Amino acid sequence: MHISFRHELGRDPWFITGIGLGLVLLLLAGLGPVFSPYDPHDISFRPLSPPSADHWLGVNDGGMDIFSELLFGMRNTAGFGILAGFTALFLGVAVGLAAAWFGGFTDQIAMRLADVVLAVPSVMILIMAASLFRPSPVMLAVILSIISWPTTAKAIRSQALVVKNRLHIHAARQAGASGIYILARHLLPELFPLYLIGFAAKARMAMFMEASLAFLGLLDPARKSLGIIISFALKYYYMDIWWNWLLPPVILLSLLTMTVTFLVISLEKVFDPRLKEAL
Amino acid sequence: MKDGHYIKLTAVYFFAGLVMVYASYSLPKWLPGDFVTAMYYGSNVTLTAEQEAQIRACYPCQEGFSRYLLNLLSLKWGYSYAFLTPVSDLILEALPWTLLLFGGAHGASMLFGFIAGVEAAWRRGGWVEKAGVGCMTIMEGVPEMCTGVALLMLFALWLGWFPSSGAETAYSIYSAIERIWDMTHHLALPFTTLFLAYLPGNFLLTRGSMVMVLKEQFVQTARAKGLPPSRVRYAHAARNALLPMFTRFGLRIAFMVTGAVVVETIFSYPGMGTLLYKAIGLRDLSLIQGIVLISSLMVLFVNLAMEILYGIIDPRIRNAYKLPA
Amino acid sequence: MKLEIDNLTVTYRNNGHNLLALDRIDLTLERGRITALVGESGSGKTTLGRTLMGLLPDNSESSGCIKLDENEILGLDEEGLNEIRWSKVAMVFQNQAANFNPAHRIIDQVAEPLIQRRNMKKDDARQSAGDALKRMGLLNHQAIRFPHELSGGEIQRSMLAMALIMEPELLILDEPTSALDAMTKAFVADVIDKVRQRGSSVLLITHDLDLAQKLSDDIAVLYLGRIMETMPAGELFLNPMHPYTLALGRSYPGVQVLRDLGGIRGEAFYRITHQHPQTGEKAMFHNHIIGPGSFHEDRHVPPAGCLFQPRCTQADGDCLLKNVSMINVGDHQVRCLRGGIVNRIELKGVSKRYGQVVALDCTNLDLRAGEVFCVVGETGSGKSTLAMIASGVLLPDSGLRFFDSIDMDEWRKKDYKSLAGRIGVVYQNPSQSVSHRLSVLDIVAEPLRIQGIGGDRKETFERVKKALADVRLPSEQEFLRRYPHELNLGAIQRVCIARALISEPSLLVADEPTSFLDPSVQAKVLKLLMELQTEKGLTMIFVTHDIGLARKIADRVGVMLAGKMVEIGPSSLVLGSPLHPYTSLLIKSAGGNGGGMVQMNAEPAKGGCSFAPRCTLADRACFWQLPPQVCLDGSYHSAACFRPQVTDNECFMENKPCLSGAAPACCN
Amino acid sequence: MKRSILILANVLFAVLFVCISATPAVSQMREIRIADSRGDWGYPNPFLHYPRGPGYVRMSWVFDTLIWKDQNGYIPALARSWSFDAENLAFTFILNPEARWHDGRPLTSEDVSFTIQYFKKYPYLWVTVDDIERAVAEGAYTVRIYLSRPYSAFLPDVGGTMPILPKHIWESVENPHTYNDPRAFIGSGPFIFRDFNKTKGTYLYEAFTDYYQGRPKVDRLIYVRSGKPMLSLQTGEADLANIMPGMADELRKKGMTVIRDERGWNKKLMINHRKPPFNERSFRQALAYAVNRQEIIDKSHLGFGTPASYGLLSIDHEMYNPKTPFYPHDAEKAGEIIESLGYTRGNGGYFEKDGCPLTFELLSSNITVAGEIVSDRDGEVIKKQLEQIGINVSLVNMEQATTDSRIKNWEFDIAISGHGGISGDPRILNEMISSQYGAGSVNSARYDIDPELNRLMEAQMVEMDQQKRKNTVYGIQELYAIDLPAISLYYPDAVAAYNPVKGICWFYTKGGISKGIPIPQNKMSLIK
Repeated sequence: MHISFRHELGRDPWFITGIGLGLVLLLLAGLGPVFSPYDPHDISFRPLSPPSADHWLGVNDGGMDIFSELLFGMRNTAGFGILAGFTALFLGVAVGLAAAWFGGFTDQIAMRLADVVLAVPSVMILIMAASLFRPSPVMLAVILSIISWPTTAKAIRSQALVVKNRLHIHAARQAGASGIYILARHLLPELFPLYLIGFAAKARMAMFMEASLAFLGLLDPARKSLGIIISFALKYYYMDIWWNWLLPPVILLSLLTMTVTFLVISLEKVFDPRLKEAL
Repeated sequence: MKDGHYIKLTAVYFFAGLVMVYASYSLPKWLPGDFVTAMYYGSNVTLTAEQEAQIRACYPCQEGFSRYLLNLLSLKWGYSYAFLTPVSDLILEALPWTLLLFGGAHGASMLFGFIAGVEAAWRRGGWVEKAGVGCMTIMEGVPEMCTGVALLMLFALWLGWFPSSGAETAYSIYSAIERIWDMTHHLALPFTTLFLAYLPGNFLLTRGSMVMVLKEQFVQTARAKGLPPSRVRYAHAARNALLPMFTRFGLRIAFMVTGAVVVETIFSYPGMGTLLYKAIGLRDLSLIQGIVLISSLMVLFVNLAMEILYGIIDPRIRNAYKLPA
Repeated sequence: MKLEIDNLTVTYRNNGHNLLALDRIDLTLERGRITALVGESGSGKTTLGRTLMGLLPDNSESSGCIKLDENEILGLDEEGLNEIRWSKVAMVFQNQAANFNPAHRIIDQVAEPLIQRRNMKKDDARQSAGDALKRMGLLNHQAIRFPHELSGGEIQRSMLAMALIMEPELLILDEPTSALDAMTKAFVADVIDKVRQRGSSVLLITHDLDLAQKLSDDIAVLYLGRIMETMPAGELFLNPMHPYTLALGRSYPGVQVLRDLGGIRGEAFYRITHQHPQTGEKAMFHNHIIGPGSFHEDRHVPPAGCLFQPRCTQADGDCLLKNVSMINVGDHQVRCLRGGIVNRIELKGVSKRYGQVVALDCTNLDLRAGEVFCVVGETGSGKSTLAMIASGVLLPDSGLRFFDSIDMDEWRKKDYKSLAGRIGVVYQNPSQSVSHRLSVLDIVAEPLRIQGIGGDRKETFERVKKALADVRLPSEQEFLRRYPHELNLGAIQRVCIARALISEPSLLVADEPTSFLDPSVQAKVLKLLMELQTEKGLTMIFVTHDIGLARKIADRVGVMLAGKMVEIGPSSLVLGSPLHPYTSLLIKSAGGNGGGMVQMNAEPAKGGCSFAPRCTLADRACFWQLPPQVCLDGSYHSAACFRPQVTDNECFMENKPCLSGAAPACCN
Repeated sequence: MKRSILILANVLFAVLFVCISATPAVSQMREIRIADSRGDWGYPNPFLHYPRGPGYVRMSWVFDTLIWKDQNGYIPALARSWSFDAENLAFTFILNPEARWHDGRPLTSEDVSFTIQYFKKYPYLWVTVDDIERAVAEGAYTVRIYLSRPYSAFLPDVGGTMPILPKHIWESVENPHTYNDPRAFIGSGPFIFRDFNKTKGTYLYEAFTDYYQGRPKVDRLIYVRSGKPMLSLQTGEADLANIMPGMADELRKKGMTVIRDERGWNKKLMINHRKPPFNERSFRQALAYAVNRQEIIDKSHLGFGTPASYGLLSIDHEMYNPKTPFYPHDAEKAGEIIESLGYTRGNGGYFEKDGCPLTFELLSSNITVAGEIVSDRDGEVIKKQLEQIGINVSLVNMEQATTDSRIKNWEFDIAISGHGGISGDPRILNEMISSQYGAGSVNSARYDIDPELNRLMEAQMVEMDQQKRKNTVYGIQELYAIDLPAISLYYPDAVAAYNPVKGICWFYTKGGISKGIPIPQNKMSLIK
C-alpha cells in the first residue's frame, strides 16, 4: 500500500482545491478577528443599513457590523466544529477499536452502549446540559461529541474486524507481538482514512447542530457563531436581507464542509478505498 | 449463525432494552423545573402558595421505576398533563406524519442517491462524475434550515405553488382523493428540503464504495459473460456497494424522532420532533418518557434487524463472529 | 470456427509512458486444436486473452484485426461484443476466487448467462448449471454455497463449468492450473482435452510449460509482446529453435528435466515507448526495456532490432539493426535473424588416431549456441580428444569442424588469434594449467596480451579485476600480486576460469575441471561455472566421467566408448531411459552397485561393437557389424546398438534421419 | 441505463406538474382562519385551557361572561344590565332572556349562582371569588351578588372574565381539571367547540345559530398553526395573524389591513431586591438611569416600541399617572449614585468595593410574546449599556422554563421578563408588586417591605368609587416608580393584520380582553 503520497497527491485536483480552500479558511478564522473593522459586539450602528463603504456587508438588526460578526463567528464555528470533531473521533475510535479487538462480551457491551446513547434524543440532553451548568462553547462541543460518537464507533469497529484478519497481522501475532503492539503498530494506522471521514462527518454535524440549536433558541446569543447569524437573519426573512446577511454565513459554512469533503475524496484515492465505510 | 449466538444476541439486546427504559424513565426527571413551573409561572395567572400546592397535588408525582415498568408492560403509558390525552394516542397521532416526512424523504434520497452514485462511479473520470461530485459537495455544505426557508420563500411566497405550513388544510371538507392530494401538496416543500439535505451524503458514500467495488475481479467476469451493462452494474457491482449504504440507512432511522425538528418548525409540520420539543418546553414528563421510549425501541429494533440483514446482504459477514479473537 | 489474429498491437497509455503490451501478433486458432501461449509474466499473455474478450481497460489502444469466422471483432462496440461473449468466446480468468461475486451463490452465477442471454427459465437454467457443475465434480450441496466457502480447486472447476455452460466455440484459459495441486491439475487438463474433442478450439495461456507441452497441439512463445516462436508442442523441451525458448525450457522445473535450473540472462520487464524529453531526441517514440529495478533506466532498444538481443546467447552485430521477421525452420516458425538457435560448433566425421590407438572414430557432433553438452565415458574413451578437437587446439586427422558455421581450419589459418579469443578452455589439472612464475594478474591478463585486445595497462587491469570478480575472487591489489603456489587448488582453477573467460569467448571447453578438486570446492566451482554459463550465454562442452555430475549440468549428453559416440540425446532421456547397454552399465556403476562383473581389459573387437565383449545382450552380429545409429521416433535420442533397450511402447525405426545431430550411417 | 433515467425524470415532472395545477376546491362555507405560531393552548373550557392569554381567548368563543368589552369599553353580554347597590355591597345583574346553552336549554340566574359556588369550591384561577359572600337568584333572569367586603375590580374580574357554567352539566362533575367529556364544552358563547387536534395544533368552532346576540357572521372559525404568519396571510391560508411590526407596510401593499394595539404588553427588568447591592433603592435607581430604553427599542425591535412608564400601568390606561417619576438615561448620574454607595472604579473601568468587583448575571430567555416565541437582543443591549457605566455583566441565555424556575427560587441577580395585563384592571399592580397577590407568578416583583405601598394596594382593592380608586392607583404608581422593585423597560408594538376581503374587521379591545389580554380576537367582531 506504499504509494508515494507526495507524488500521487501533488497532482490530484481534489486535493489541491481542498488544501487551498482549507488554508484560506484557516487564515480567515485565525487572522480574521484581528483585521475585522469593528468590534462585533459594538451595537452603535444604524440597524439593518444596507452594505456600504464602511460596512461591507451592512449592519444587522442589533446594530452590529455583519462583516466583523462573520469573522468572529467563523472562528468560533470552525473551532467548535474541529473540537467536536476531534473529541467524537477520539471516543469513536477508542470504543470502536476496543470492541473490534477484544470482541465477544466487550464488543456487545460497547455496541449496546452506543445504541443507548443513540436512542436518547439529543435535543433533550442539550437542554438538560444547558440548564444544569452554564455551557461554555468547549462544554457544548464535548456534549455534542458525547451524543454523536456511536456512529463513528460502529463504522470503525466493522472495518477493524475486517482488517484484524489480514495476513500481516496474523504474521505479527505469530511473531509474538503483543495486543497493544498490534493495535498501535498495525490497526491504528491502517484505519487512517476512516478517521478522516469520521472527523469530517462529526465536524459538519457539530457546525450544523450549532446552527439548529441557535434556530430553536437554545444557544447563548452573545457568543457569535455562523449558526447564530443565520438564525437571526432568518427572523427577518421577509426583508431584502438575503444577499448581504443570510448568504455570506451560509456560503462560509458550506465552504468549511466542502474543504473537508474534498480532502476526504482526494485522500480516498490515495488510501486503500477498501476501508471506506458508512458514517 | 449458530443458534448459541442468537440466544446471546437476544439476551444482550434485552439487557440494553432494560437500560433504555430506565434512561427514558430517569432522564426527563433531571430537567429543571416541573410541569407546574413551566405552565403557570410565566402565565397571566398568579397563583398563591396554597393554590400552587393544590395544583401540584392533582398531577401525580412520578411513581417508582418498578411501577413505571409495570404500567409500561400493561400498555398504560400514562396521561399527558398538558393535552390530557393518553400518551399513546398522541404518539400514534404524530408518528404517521413523521414516518411520512422523515421516512419518505430519507428513503427517496437513499434510493436516488444510490442510483446517482452508481451511475457517477460507472462513468469514472468523466465530466458526469466531476460535475456530480462537485455540486453534491456544495449542496452538502448548505444547512437544511437555509434550504427550507429558501424553498418556502420561492415556492410558497413568490410562486404560490405550495402551501407554506401545516400537514393539510385544517378541517377542509374534502373527499378522500382530494384529501390525499392536499396532503401531498403540503408535504412537497418539507419533503424536498429533507431530500436535498440527505441526498449529497448518500451520493458521495455510494460513489466512494462503488469506486472500490468496480476494481474487483468479478465485475470483469460479469462483463465477460456478455451480460447487459445494467445487470453488470446493479446485480454485481452495486449489490456489493450496498452494505455501507444499508448501515447509514439503519443509523439514520435512529435519528427519526429528533432528526427533522428544524424542518418541522420551519414548515409547522406536525411530527414527533415538534411534539417532543413542546413536551420538553412544558416539562410534560409522561409524554417525554413516552417519546423517548418509542425512539429507544425504534433504535433497538432497527439495530437488531440490521444485524440479521447484514448476513443476507454480505454472506462473508455471516460468520464474522466466529473469527479467531 | 476459425479465429485469425492479424498484426494485433495493444498499448496501455499512462500519462506519457505507453506500455507496449502486444506488438504485431499473428496467430490462428482452428477448430479442435489446443494452442498454448507461453512466456514470462509481463509478456502480454493475459492481454491477448482480454483483447479477444474485448475487456481491455479504457486507457488501452489496439490496432490490427481479429477475425472470428470472417467477421471482425476487434473494433466491435459493447453490444456487438456482448453477442459473441460467452456464447462464442468464453474465458476462464486468472486468480480464480476473485472472479466470483461474493454476494451470489455459485449455482446462480453459473446459470446467469443462460438466464440473461438465452432467457431460459430460472429453474431450467439452475438445473443445467447443476449438471455442468456435477460434471466438474461439484456435488449439489457444494453448488449452492457461496464463493468464499469453496476451496481453490472447487472454485476453478466451477469457473470452468461457468465458462463451458454455453458451449463456446473458443475457450480461453488464463493460468488455469496455477496454484492447483497435481490431482486437480490433471482433472482440469482432462476437461480441457474433452473440450477439444468436442470440436471447440482452446487457447491455453500459461507459464506451466509441462502442461502446455503435454496438453496442447502447438505452442506459441511470447516475449515482451512479440511471438518469438511457434512450434509443435512436443518439441518444447526437446528441440527449441529460438534461444529464448531454450532458456525458458531450461528454467522450468519440469519433472523429466534433470538439469539444475538455470535462469535467463539479464532482466526484462516492460517495453515502454515514450518520448525522450531530456536529450532532445526528435519526438520519436522508441522502446525502452525497463528492468524491474529501475523505473527509468535508459537502455534503448533500436526500433527495428530483435527484442531478445540483450539476453540472447548468440546475438551478433545485425541482430540490433535488421528487422526481424518469422522464418520457417522445419515445422517451427522462428523470429530470429539467424534462423533460430545456430550451431555454435559442428564436427563432421571427425576422427583422430594416435598411432594404433583410435582416439576418435568418425564422430559427428552439432553443438547449439548456449547449450551445455556433456561428454561422458570411461577414461580413454576419447572424451578429451573430442573436447580438444572442438576447442581448435588439436587438429583432427580427418573430418571438418565448423565454428559459427565458419570452417575452423580456414579461420585458424587466416586469424588464429581471433578464433582463440572465441573459445575458452579450462583444463583438468589446475596447478599444471598455470605457470607458477606469473602472478594472478599476469595469468589472467595473458590471453589479452596474446590476442592484443587488452588495451592500455589500466584497462587490462580493470578487465582482470572484473574477470576475477566474476569468479568471486578478491580483486585487491594484494591478491593480484599473489602467485599460484600461494593459492589453493580451487582458487587456481577459478583463476583459470577467469583466464578462459577474459576474452569473452562464446564457447567454453571444460575438460573435467573439477575432478582434481575436493567435493566442497568442486560444488562451488561447478555452481560458478553454471552461473557464468547462464550469465554470459556460453556454449559449453563439459567432459566428465562422473554421470552424477552430468545429470546435474547437461542439456544433452554424449556417451563415448572407445572413440565412438555410442549414445547421444537429451540428458533426461539418455540418463533417464538409456538405450545403449553401456550407458545403463555406466549409470549403474555410477550408482555404486556395480551391476555385474566389469571386465576392464577386454580387447576391443575390430569392426564390431566395441562393447560387444562386455555386453550381456551381445549376439553374433554385434561382433562383426558396426551397429547403426538407432533413433526413436522424433525424440532426438539415438544409440548405436543392434538391440537397444527399448521400452515396449516405443517403436523404433532404423535409419530414420536423426535429428540428434549424429549422421545416420557414418562414413566408415 | 439512459432509458431508465429518462423514465424516472418524466414520472417526477408529471407528479410535480399535476401537484401544482389541481388545487382542491375551496369549500363555499364562509369561514375565518386565524394563524397562531404555537398551536396548542389546551381544551377551550375554563378548567382545561392553558393559563395564558390565547388559552382564555379560545375559551371565550364558547363560554360567555356576564359583561364583555369592545374597542370602546364595557358592553352587555349575558347580563343585559347591571347596577351596584353601594350600601349592601351588592351587584344586580339582569340576564338576557334569549340566552341559550348550546344544548338548547335556557340560561338562568341559577346557572350564575351555581357558577360562583362551583368556583368557590374549585377555584378558577383567573377570577378571585373569595370576596363574594353569596349570590342570590331572584327570579329567572336577575341575580344579586353580595360582596363580603368592597372589591373594586369586581366588574372587570367577576363580571367581565368569569365564564358562566351550565349548572345541569357541572353540578355532577367532581374533578374539573381532568373532565374533558364532550359535554364539558357546552357553553353559551357564539361558537360551538367541535375539534381540537393536539399534534397539528388546530381548533374548529361552528357557529351557534340561535346565539342571543344574533347569528355569527361566519359559519366556521378555524385556528391553524403557522410559523410564518406573513406567508400564511399572503397565501390565504389565514385571514388574521399577529405579525412583526416590520412586516406591516409590506402587507399593507398587499391589501391587508394592519391594526395596532394600545400598549398592553411590557418588557421588564426583574431585580432580586433581596440581595445586596440590589436591596439599596438608590442602586436600583442608578440602574434605571443606566438603562437607555430607547436604544433597546431601536436595536432590538427596529424602533417599533415606546419606552414604558416606570409606574407599571400602561400609558394608555385611564388610571395612568402622568406624573410618575421618570429616570431619563444619564450614565454619569448612574455612575455618581454607584460611587456614592461606596464603589470605586477599579482597573479596567469596572466598579469594585473593598476588593471584590461589581459583577452580576443577567438572565434572559426567549419569552413568548402574545403566543409568539421571539428571541431578541434585549439581553445583549442591556449588557452593553451596563458595562458602559462600569458594571461587569455576564449574559446567561437559557430555555424559558429553566429561567422561570430560577427566578421563582430567587437564584438570579437581574433578569429580563415580560407580561401583559397592564392595560386591564389596576388589580394587575397588586399582582405584579406584592407577593401576597402574585407569589405564584414569575413576573411579580414580590416586594412587600414598603408599608405605604402595601397600604395603598390594599386600599385600591376595596375602593369601589372609581375616582377615589384612581387617586390610590396614582399613589401606587408613584411609590412603585420611586422604590423600583422592577424597572419597566418598553412596550413593543403589538401589530396584527387581517384580510378585509372576508368582511370581518378585527380590533384590539380597549384595555385588553377580560383581564387585559392584548390579543385582537374579540368575539364581538364576528357578531356585530
